[in-house]
Amino acid sequence: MEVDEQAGLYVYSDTELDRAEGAAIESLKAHCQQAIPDPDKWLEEELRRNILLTSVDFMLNWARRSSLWPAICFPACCAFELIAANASRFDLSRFGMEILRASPRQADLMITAGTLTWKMAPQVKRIYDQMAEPKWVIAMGACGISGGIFASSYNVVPGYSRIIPVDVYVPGCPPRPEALIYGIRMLHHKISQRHTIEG
Amino acid sequence: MIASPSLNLEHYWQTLPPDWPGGFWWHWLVLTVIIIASVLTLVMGYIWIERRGMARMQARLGPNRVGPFGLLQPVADAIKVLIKEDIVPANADKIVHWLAPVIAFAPALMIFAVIPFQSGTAGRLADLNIGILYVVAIGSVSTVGVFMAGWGSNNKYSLLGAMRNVAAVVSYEIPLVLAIIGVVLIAGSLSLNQIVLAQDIPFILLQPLGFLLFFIAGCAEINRSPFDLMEADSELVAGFHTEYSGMKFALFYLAEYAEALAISAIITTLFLGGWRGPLLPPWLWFVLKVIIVFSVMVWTRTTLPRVRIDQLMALAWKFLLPLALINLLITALEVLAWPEALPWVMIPVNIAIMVVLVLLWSRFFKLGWGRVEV
Amino acid sequence: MILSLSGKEVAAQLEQQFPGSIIASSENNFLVKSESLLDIAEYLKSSPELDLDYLNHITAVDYYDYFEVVYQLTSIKHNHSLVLKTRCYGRDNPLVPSVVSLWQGADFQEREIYDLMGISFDGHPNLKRIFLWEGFQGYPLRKDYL
Amino acid sequence: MAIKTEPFVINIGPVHPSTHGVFRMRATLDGEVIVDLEPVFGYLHRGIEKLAEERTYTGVIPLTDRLDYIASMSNNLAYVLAVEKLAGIAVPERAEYLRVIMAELQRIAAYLVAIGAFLNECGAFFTPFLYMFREREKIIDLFEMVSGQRLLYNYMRVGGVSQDIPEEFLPALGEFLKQMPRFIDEYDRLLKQNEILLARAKGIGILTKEKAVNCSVSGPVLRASGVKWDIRKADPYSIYDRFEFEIPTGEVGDCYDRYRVRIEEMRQSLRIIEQAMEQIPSGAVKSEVPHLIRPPVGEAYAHIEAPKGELGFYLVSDNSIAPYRCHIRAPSLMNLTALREMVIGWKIQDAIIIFGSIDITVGEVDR
Repeated sequence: MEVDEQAGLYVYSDTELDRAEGAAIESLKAHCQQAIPDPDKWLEEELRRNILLTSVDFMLNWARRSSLWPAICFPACCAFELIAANASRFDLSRFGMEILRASPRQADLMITAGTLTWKMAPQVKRIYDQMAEPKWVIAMGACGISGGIFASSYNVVPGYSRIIPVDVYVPGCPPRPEALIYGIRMLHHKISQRHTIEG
Repeated sequence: MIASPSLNLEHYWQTLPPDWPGGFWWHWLVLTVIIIASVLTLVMGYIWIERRGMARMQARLGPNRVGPFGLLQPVADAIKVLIKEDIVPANADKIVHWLAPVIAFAPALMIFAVIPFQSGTAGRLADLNIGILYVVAIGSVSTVGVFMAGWGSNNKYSLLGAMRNVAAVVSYEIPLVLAIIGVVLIAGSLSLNQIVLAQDIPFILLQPLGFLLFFIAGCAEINRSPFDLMEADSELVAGFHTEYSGMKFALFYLAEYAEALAISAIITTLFLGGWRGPLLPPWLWFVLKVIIVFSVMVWTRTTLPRVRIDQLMALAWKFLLPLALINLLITALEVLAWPEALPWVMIPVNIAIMVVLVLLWSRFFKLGWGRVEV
Repeated sequence: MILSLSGKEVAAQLEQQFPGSIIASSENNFLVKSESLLDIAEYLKSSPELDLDYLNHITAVDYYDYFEVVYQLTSIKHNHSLVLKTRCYGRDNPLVPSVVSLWQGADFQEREIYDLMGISFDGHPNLKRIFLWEGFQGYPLRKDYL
Repeated sequence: MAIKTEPFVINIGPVHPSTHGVFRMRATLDGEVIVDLEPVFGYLHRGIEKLAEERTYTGVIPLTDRLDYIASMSNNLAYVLAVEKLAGIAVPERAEYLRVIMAELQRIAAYLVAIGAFLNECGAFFTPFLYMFREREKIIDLFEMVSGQRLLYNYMRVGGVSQDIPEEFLPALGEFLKQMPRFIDEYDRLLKQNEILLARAKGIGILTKEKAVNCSVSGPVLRASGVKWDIRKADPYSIYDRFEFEIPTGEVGDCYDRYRVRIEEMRQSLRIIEQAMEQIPSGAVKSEVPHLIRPPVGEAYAHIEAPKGELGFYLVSDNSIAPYRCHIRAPSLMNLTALREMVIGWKIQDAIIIFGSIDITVGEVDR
């Protein structure tokens, strides 16, 4: 590490950056050995709410589920089924989902298409953290759910749920686009159960 | 938010139609509301047109689940974006980051203060006698907002995108203004209403080269493809608004389309005869023409790839600028020869001149295959 | 068909040039001492009748007692290929000379072997972990990796 | 007066719209010009080589699918060829023809993705990409008929293929062969007649012949640099010596040539499929192979011309049911060796399309 006197900034060499990255991976690996449970408690909640709040909720949920903009997070194989789902035949744009936001700040939905490795895990976590609330995650494919065929490998995270909370799991290796669309419909259903305003 | 209309109130009172309810302030209030509402509606319509039109061109269907034909899609998007969390990056320059979207969006809206969308005084908020100058001046302000966004975000991609934007706008402003001067020469006025009234023959026919230059420069000015280097998806993530979320992002998103709307409105006013047209009511003609211009922009966006930053600069300085100067010269000579009004004979002549010049220049000028030193 | 050069013939040819550096040879390949690997590789690349200018791949195999590094070379001009092998001993810091100066294509593969097998390449310009991160414990492709 | 500038380090990736997955480039910029670039790998390193050591020879085939996941058939083929070479297993005629048809269809599908992604990186806003995917879907339909999968087919087996083709496959293939040339011409026109694309692609990212060979570059990238090297011709594996086809090569080695070579190779692939369709015999599609293959002690290297380049498997056997060592010669990784030299001195926009024209799959780079 050098100190740039003029600018008052620290200048790191590539090696130091690599070490820092390695340390971040190790610490994440040490902290993420348990799966994160689904955070939403809507299933147990009692529906004792008045009409006004319900209709406001309905409106907000309608808007949210009608314009789910996916973030770009395409690590591996499933990405191609995701792209195929976006392309002409399956056409996710029908649901208003064709705006793939490259910037996570503007995205609502993370479709984790592919195997997650420990080296990649900090970046995915960071992308998730950078996404603005409310946000949802669809774990696509066997690797995203449990590590799939690679679960026993030394560098593979057994499922995205270790590092980020997952809302919908779409099984398959890779899932067909129809399955993904079904998963998205399930997410729509989940979003419409959401209560934004506590009554 | 809206530019104050002409200060000459006495004069203004007189120009109001006699049956206008109330006076100056009523006029101001009603038209401001009308303009903001219609601009926002049109912008949503634009987003819908672009997403559906683009989808059709890409052999897809496009949004069709929300409302009839997906018409409510922009509404859903707007509500969702507005209630989304607003993130300010930790090391951002907070004030600049907060102000940037406002500064980028406001000018796009302010341009509509002088654009006549209807015949008569009620058809515009202000009849500035220097209307087009006002448009050019205000139009450049949004660049400041974009650069503030790039600077304030403390993100390298944002900064790169913003710097590209500034470079592009500074370069393309010159051919843009030169193309406008041709129109002003023929119309003999800087007032947009006078320019519309002067178009017995739409200026696109009398000024075909000017129209071409204005269209290209205008597209570059508002970052439409193929000049969308500032938010180039495949290079700079999302360009200057990479770090923006929620409502601020919505403002940028709106500003992008509002600027497109403004440019189409200006093109309509300057070259397509504004609100003039047979049978249909004038405001409908205006909206129709604006939408047609925008559809062309959507078309280019889906078909053309992006140019490189140095090619972008080269196009402005080596292609558009000389042609704009030549166009100005020719127009000036024509106006000198027929000071009253240009005869319709000049239509084929001007079109021929345009074809010859463009062909000639594309001989001289290549975008350059390979490395271009600027 | 790519002609597989006989390891025996090439070894006999090389024995005159580099006496004592060839340990063994068979029909498919021949094994050289790691100290003289670079010289032999340079000869194989520059000699006009061999002209092995294309490095297909480098890999390493862990045989518990030693690591075997395998070089598959091809001549695009003569359309023949050759397998060159070398061994390195010891599990703490096995060392093999780097061939990046001859074939740039070896760059990432040597880094990969260093990363996953733990063999250092002497003279590699940028020898650091490629797939795993700095600080990863162990070398996964070794047979005794847990 | 010279303005004092300082370099600007920018991380492109690992999550970036144009890095084809999770690949990272640490670029040092001077303004918009790249002065240094370091590729960083490993964001998709799943340890396939290690996993292969604990699986049976047949059990490795699904792992190979996931290497270059847009060309699964080719990966299967390279692996089963290596096992057959190691164990000395013969393959029935019909299976050989089926393998060739599948591998060539897969090549077309992979090139469609490569060209689409390249045009997308030039900034064509998804339009060409979606059109390419339209044709790719047709190929995927054909694959789905034979294997039941859409992406990772797991179709080839040691000693043949997993099952015979259904009877509607060949007519569907014939229909596809009839339609495809027209589409290829359409894609060809996209670049040949678009001034902006020419300006973006011609003369950009030149890779010389000598550099390409020295860097172990293979596949279309090598051929675009003017080296006439195609393993299907140089070392005809399977039954490629029975077909007539040309090896298209470029002259300059720029992005434009790489694109042209891919377009031309799609046409040649169609030719090969046509010939294979005419000649295909009937008979068994899988030879008698024990469930647990125990090849004799030894080693084998088999390589094929995959869409990305020379894909090779180096297998070492210790006479057990699992490979002792399974090394994968990944063309995507080798093709990146020259990336640094190719992009230095170019603008960041050029770097993106140079990277796109090399066409990698991260699954294969990192394995």
